[in-house]
Amino acid sequence: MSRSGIVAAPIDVAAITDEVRDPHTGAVATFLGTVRDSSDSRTVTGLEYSAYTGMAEREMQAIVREAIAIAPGVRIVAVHRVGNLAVGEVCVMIAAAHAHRGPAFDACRYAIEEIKKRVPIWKREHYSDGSSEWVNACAPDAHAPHPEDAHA
Amino acid sequence: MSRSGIVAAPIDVAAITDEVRDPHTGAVATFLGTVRDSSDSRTVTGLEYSAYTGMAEREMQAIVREAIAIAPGVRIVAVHRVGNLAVGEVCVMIAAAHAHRGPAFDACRYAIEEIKKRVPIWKREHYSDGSSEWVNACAPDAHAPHPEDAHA
Amino acid sequence: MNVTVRVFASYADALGADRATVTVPDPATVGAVRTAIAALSPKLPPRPIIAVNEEYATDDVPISPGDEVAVIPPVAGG
Amino acid sequence: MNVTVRVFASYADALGADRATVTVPDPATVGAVRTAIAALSPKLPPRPIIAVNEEYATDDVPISPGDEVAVIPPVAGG
Repeated sequence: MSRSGIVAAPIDVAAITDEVRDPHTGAVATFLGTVRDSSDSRTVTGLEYSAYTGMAEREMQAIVREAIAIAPGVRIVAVHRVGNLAVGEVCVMIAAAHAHRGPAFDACRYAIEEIKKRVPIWKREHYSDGSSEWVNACAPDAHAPHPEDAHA
Repeated sequence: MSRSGIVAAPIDVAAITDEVRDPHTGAVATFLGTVRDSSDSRTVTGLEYSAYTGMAEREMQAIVREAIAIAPGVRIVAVHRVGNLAVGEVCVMIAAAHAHRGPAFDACRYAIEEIKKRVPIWKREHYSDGSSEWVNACAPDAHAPHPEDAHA
Repeated sequence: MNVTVRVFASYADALGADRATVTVPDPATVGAVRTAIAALSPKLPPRPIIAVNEEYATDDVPISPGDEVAVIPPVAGG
Repeated sequence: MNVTVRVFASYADALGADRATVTVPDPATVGAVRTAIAALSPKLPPRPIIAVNEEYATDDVPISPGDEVAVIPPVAGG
């Protein structure tokens, strides 16, 4: 039942948590990324996420498959939102359920680390002075994934 | 705003998640323990948790303080339920929010590991054949906390 | 000195009660209470874990009248 | 060979468009497209990341007509 997706609608945290819960799996680890109200000491009023949707969905699916390889038997859902988000909204959620807590945590942590490294999604921050900027865009190579490592 | 508790009422996962969320904290890690339908290949129909309530609450508070020492700035809530629980119900929940995902995960993981080691709570499993047993009770020393390490 | 000890879960089942009273030499210590509690039933381990005033306690901890003493079975939360 | 490349986010802002066409020698490779894309604007890095058919691609990957080619700015999801 594991799945992933790039979604435009608000992420329903309770529904996704319930989706991975199961009478056989006693441990559920979740991660939420939420929009912070500041960035490098500038006041953020909102974010805009855009994605290369087809590739982002493929990478998310690959990450979910890899998480299952790391934690066999895990039930995992990973979703990332795109569009305009207000401060406090959930931009990314991972829920991982397993019979044991170690694999549940491992799968959850793996997924968020890889999503941040590889999934082609970009974030433009809007600031209180009316300006906006693409995050990471000033250091183009620093955070780019290494294609050679992308599927390692 | 961090807190902990031993509770008799069902754990409201969404409410506790929202309780730690904050515009300054972009990362929320949560852990849910839920009642599994089997144990050592026996069919479990329900669980009964009992606690040495006063001491359990003190230990939970100590664990929350230690998690904050490990992840300064974390907002953390840890609750454990007591009484009769049906299969699938949440018996323990930890939610940890931080500006960064590493400390959020670290605080969450630390809390569940320590809760399982030290908090005086006991679990009686009820089986489909009508019998019941205290979990861990056959190996009295194996899983007991070492008093010398309790606050390490 | 008589020390009344709170008893929980599987140990309460073994003793058929949620409290037990043991007699130990003065000055009372956790170590003496531990040995006395273990002697109450072959179903208890030889060195059960003891808490005094809601904290895990080592053998050398003294016990005074009014202290809350408890014997703690292996925990199984989560 | 002319290769049309999808462009996103900060790179789309830099080029003023969400697609760009570059001309590279036959047989086309990711390495040649990468160099040609970088030359379109001083705001692009010298070696931007390229994806072919929705997968990250190294310089030696060949590009055929009909392949979907994209230049990927530093990702910032999560």
